[in-house]
Amino acid sequence: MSPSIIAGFVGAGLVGIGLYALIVNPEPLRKLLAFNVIGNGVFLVFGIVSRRGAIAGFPFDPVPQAMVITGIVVAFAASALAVALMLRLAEEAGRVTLEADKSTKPDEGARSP
Amino acid sequence: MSLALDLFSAVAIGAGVFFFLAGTVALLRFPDSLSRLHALTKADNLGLGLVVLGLIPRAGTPLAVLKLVVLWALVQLSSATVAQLIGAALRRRNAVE
Amino acid sequence: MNDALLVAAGVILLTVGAGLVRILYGPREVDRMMAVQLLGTGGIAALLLAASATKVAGVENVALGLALLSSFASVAFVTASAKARERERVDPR
Amino acid sequence: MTSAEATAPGGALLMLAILLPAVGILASLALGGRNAERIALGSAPLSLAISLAVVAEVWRAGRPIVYVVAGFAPPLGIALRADGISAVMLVTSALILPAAGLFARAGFATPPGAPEQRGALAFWIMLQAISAALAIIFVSGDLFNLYVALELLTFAAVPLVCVEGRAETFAAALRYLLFALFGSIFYLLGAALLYGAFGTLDIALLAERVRPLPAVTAAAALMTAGLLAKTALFPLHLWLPPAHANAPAPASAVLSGLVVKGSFFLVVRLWFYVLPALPAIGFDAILGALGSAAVVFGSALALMQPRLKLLIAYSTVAQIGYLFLIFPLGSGVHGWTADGWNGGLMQVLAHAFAKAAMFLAAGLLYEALGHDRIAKFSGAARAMPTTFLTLGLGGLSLMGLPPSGGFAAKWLLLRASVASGQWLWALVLLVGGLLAAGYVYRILAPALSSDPVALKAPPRRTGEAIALTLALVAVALGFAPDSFFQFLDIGRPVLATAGLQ
Amino acid sequence: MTLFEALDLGLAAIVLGVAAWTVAVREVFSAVIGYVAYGLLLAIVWVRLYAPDVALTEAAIGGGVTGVLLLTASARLSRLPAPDAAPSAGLKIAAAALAFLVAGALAAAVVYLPDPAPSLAAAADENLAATGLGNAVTAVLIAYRSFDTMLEKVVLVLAVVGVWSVAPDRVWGGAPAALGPATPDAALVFLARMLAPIGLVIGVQIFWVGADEPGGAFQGGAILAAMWMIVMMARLTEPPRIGSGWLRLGLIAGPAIFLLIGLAGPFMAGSFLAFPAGFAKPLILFIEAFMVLSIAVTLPLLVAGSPSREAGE
Repeated sequence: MSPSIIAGFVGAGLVGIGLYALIVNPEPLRKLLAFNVIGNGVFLVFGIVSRRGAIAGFPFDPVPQAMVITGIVVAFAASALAVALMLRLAEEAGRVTLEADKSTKPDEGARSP
Repeated sequence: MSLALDLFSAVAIGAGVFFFLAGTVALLRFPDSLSRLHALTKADNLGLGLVVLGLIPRAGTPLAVLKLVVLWALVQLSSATVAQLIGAALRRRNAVE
Repeated sequence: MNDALLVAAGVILLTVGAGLVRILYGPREVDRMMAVQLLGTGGIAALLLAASATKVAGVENVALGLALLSSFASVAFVTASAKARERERVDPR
Repeated sequence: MTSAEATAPGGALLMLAILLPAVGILASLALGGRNAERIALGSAPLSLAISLAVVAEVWRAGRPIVYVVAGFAPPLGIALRADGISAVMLVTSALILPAAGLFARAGFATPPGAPEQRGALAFWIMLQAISAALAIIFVSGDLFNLYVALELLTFAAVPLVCVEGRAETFAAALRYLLFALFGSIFYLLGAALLYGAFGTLDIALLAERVRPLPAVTAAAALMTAGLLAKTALFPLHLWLPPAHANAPAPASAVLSGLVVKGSFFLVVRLWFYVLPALPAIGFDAILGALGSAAVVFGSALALMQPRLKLLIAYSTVAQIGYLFLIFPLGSGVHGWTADGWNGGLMQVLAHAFAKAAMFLAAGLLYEALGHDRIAKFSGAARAMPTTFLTLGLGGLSLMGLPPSGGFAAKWLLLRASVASGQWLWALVLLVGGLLAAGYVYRILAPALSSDPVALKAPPRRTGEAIALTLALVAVALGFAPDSFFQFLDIGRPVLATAGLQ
Repeated sequence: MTLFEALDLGLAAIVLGVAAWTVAVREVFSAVIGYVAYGLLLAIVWVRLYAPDVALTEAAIGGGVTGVLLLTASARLSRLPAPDAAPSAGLKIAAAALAFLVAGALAAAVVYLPDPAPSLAAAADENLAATGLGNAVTAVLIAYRSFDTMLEKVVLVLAVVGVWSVAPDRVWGGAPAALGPATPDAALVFLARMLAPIGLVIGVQIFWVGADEPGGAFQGGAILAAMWMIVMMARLTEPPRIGSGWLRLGLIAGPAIFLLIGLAGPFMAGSFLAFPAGFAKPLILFIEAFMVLSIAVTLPLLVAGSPSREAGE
């Protein structure tokens, strides 16, 4: 088995593990971790594609690698935004949950007679 | 000459591998956190130090040697600090419990 | 010789990887963090060996980057716990 | 051979459409304070002029115009391409964004001399970011470049949801973000597989090279699933109602009218432009079925909502469903495909304007009444006739009654489904229209009663005018001439759609 | 099976094992520690895949900076009440089935990718001379697909505005909370003092060699960002006020310079973002220098989070 085939299975496995966790875990921070696990699996697929693109004299195809570098930075920025939302939600609501909340606007209409 | 250097490298790196092994065993087998911490920091520092030592004869340029030494010094510094920080955290927690 | 270096790299990596079992058992977070610290150092050693054996450009730079950041997670771990304790003192729930 | 393609005259306009808002974002952050608003509104006429120039250029050329970025042609570099639908969507976004911006001046203005305000800075920067992201989505010819644009769109849309800073808006924004991230990562995974199979992510080159492989099927499924999550197609719609109903009215207008169309546009690009050669595997029927389910569920839920903004948000879930009828009705080479294709695109445009108008009207109602409980609208229509006229005209388009863009869209889709013998879709169109009539009636009926009503504040005239104008555009789309549809057809792959059947 | 295949398989098993543990463990904080270990392992996997540029990025951002972000967040969130709704068995089974299906399909798709694989390696190399660079990955990032990179920098700016925008109104313009404890350990202060100058040199060196060897603006900038963060964790400096004009200039410098030079492209080289022949390399290094600055400013600000102290405090 070549390293890229093994890495292919690792990438696929990470996507599967992350997807399961994303669906099953109710806590947002856990969902964020799961998203990052999926992301790494996706990047590994790019890595395999890059390695498979090796030709005489070049051990890898640089284009997918550049895409991964961009992807890692974007994934980090997304994580930071999600964390900021979670911390602020915790501050406002005392807990962090995604459970469906029926209320939308502060409902003044309901209170007035 | 080169055979002697190769031998030196092999011995040093082999000893380095051994210390990593020892550190892992300590981490897994020692009974409490503090003793694990102490065994661990010594083992991994010695392990990395020996690997670096073994690689120095194989480094082509003085710059490469410098890189290796700086790298080892960085890890030394970091792991000593981390040991100190974790040790302090452990003592605080023990004092509370 | 080169193959021997790669084998040494692999053995170190798998050894410290096995140390990650400590992550499973804990029992405390500190113990888990120690396993991560050992993984970092072992990873650096493995990368150095691989760099020397394969001469792939840039691997030693990766090792250097890891060495620079090897204390990072542990420091964040300790400061985050310390800050959480501070908050608990201010606002004990 | 497309790889040798060169920049077309006027191609630089495509780059300008993207770079103008990008410069605006950076300048707004650096200068801060009131300048963000000035830059956002000041650059809007320029944006509109650029997009109209793109329309003129595409019309003149009669085929897509191309721009090769940085002088490196695909597959190594990136090319931008604008066809008929890109140009029309550029104009749509250049109209709706400034409308929402002008409407928002009431809520997000920074008084002269006042320090910089959080909501204002965020709002004006995000508005420009949506403009930039949509421009890329409409004209980029590269799937990875489109991934970055999708992320740009997400990062702009999510903070708009919670710009008012209440706990439930943070929850809604967080849920939206997690869905959107899931969507873009699966899109990216599909892109990785396509690159692995064909060594390029350029849409035109892929269309030439695509052949059936396991990787292509997997990529198609993954990318579609990811984009559906971002478009909020049933059953991945859960994030949309709280997010769109909680955002401030001008943000809701942009989110419902434009942002969800961005990812839908990419589904269309993917299936009609990248993968037309892929043999049928029933995807078109699956997408049509999900769309139908969205129409029925979304409308039924809209009927049950006690609050106007939630009702309109659920109506978006339903109206998104119609869009996906373009896949079973607009693919292949038949007498009826043109009708299906035109109907689907008309639905995109009509819904964009109608929904933006309705969200703005809902915002006006909330400002004037202090609530948006439908049951307590009694008599409001007499106090705010223009606002309710806007809701009525928007509702007309949602129901698909003439004269309106919604009617044109649904009529074309209906014709296509009858001509093709796909009766199920015709049934969905009729049931959806009836349900829409039901929820529009629910809004208007109590308001038209003659009960006395006390307004907290008189309605804003400019706000009312902006909302009404958007609603009138939605109506006017119903009178679109044939040449409009000919324009939409520019650059539509011909060979192309044959494979989907 | 050769020895090396066995080693590869062992590494693969460890990566998957740690990932599985990370998503399965009960406490969030433990999960994050697992995630940090996982990031380190991935850096090694990237070296194994002949991607030292990516490995460096993953080590600095994936393992380092993300680790700090998540550790801090989980320490703050783990005291909150857990959601009461546990996933039902039905949901678990359905999720597992879906995950298996997706992973299986993906593995099959990867295994059956066409052979010989398509590659742009030769094309990237042919055009390398025009850019004056020696590292093809850097050339892709900053010349062939520079449009992506420029947009990604704008995405980072938006992320910062997004993170700031969730703050309460009254603290707008103020500074984010301190990264470290009120009384940092003396050892930590010592470490920060020692590490920061060395890290500065290494970060700049990695950016500089990135033109020809693995490394570059992303990696160098991320290392500088990490150094600023450790200095803030030791409380040697504090996060800056978000209203500061200098800070904002630093944030936009990278994309702004990139855009400005890109806008000059049509006049100098016939296309937006194109570089005039002969001047490509100096222009690229000039842009990259500002990108390093912006990344070094942006990443710590994203970790520091939204402002929480009023401007006067």
